[in-house]
Amino acid sequence: MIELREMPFDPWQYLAERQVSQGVEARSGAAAIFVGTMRDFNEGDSVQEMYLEHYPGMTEHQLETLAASALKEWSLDDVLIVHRIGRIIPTQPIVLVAVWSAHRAEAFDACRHLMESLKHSAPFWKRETLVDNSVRWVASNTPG
Amino acid sequence: MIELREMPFDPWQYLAERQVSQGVEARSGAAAIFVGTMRDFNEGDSVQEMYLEHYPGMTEHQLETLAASALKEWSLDDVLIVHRIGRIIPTQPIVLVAVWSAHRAEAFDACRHLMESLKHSAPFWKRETLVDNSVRWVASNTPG
Amino acid sequence: MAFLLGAILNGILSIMLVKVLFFASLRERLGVGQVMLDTHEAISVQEVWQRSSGENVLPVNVLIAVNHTYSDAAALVQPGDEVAFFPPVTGG
Amino acid sequence: MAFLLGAILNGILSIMLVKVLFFASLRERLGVGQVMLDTHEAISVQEVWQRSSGENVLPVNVLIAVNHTYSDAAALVQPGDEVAFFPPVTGG
Repeated sequence: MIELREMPFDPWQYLAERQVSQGVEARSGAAAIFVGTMRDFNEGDSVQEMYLEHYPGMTEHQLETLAASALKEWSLDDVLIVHRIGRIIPTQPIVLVAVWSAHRAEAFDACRHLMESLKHSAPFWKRETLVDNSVRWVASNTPG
Repeated sequence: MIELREMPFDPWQYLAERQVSQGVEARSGAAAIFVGTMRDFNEGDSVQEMYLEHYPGMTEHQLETLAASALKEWSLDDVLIVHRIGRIIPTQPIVLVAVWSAHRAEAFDACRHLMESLKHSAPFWKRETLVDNSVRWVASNTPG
Repeated sequence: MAFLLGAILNGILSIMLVKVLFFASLRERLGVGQVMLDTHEAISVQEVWQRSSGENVLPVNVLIAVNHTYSDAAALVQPGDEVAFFPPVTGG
Repeated sequence: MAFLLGAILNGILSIMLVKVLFFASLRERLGVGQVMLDTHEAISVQEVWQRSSGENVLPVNVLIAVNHTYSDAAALVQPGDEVAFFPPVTGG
């Protein structure tokens, strides 16, 4: 499942509620999760907020493509990708990638691969507002 | 932090509460999590419950050693290992390994390495009760 | 009736247009977010770039999507397609 | 006073004992979970195994811990140490 969210969310609360409704963790045996959170500094500067632009239509399509590709490559029970859009402030989660499988190696591999693919190919762009109110686009993601 | 638990727990609720109290996710930028859950089958047989034996004193010491070793090898902000002991029924989480870091590669590497090390070296032994009430010790863990 | 005719004409017209989108820092640099190109035949992405941005050279780090799928400068675009140009992505 | 003396004697005695523990399927096979070995000098883990299990050969897949740390059959054990023997671990 893919979700773009304009509002802040707690990934653990999100997973707890999802677990109650779907029970996929119970069936699967292994869950590998990644959560990326906004920090209050980047490239040596203090950042007070961030705006996350996306490409409506393509962003969803690309995330769906990544999830479908992971489901095809590994033996998975489910894939969940949640990504924030819009205005984000430090300490807020930006991305949640969760993968459920009967096998822990597949869960780890798929989760990591999904995060790397998302970073390289999902159409999101970060615009940072520094503490002096100046604005800049993040030029590229950090490797690995 | 290391915790052995006799009672069932919801890993996501656990992390949500921990986040409120510690806020380490907010500071770190990246969190990699693994959750292992008891399935209702193993080696082709239906399992109705499991008893998880441990070595009081050594099990805690071994988990502390693994956590300290991960904190030394990678640049991490925090490590959390929660492991069930005692009687476990299918769908209950057995193990939660969580790692927080400023770098996603380190979070992924450390989380996976911790899980593999735990599987290979933490003194726990699973005794399964099948649906016909027969009892057997799990001989060895599945690879990867 | 007039409304219906308008809707049909609109549909026919949009089929002969290529919708071009620019995102993020590229949109800010060009000062434009969307351009509708009028074309009755297939044209290359390279030509879409020239006609919509007013620049001859497509910068090497600009990414291209045709109908929400990654593509390249040599790809052919049909009337009715959507083409997007954007800088390296920085999500996650 | 008698209580105090007893406590001191107990302390001295335990110093001359090696506590041996067996876990899981190994405990069930041997039919014993704990043995206190009396020794006044250092002995090898191999000897601890022989004296506590009653078996000569330490199975190759049995794991050994001395004072909560993984060790091997050649290691020397002091009076007061705790030695554990157990099958391959299956946690996680």
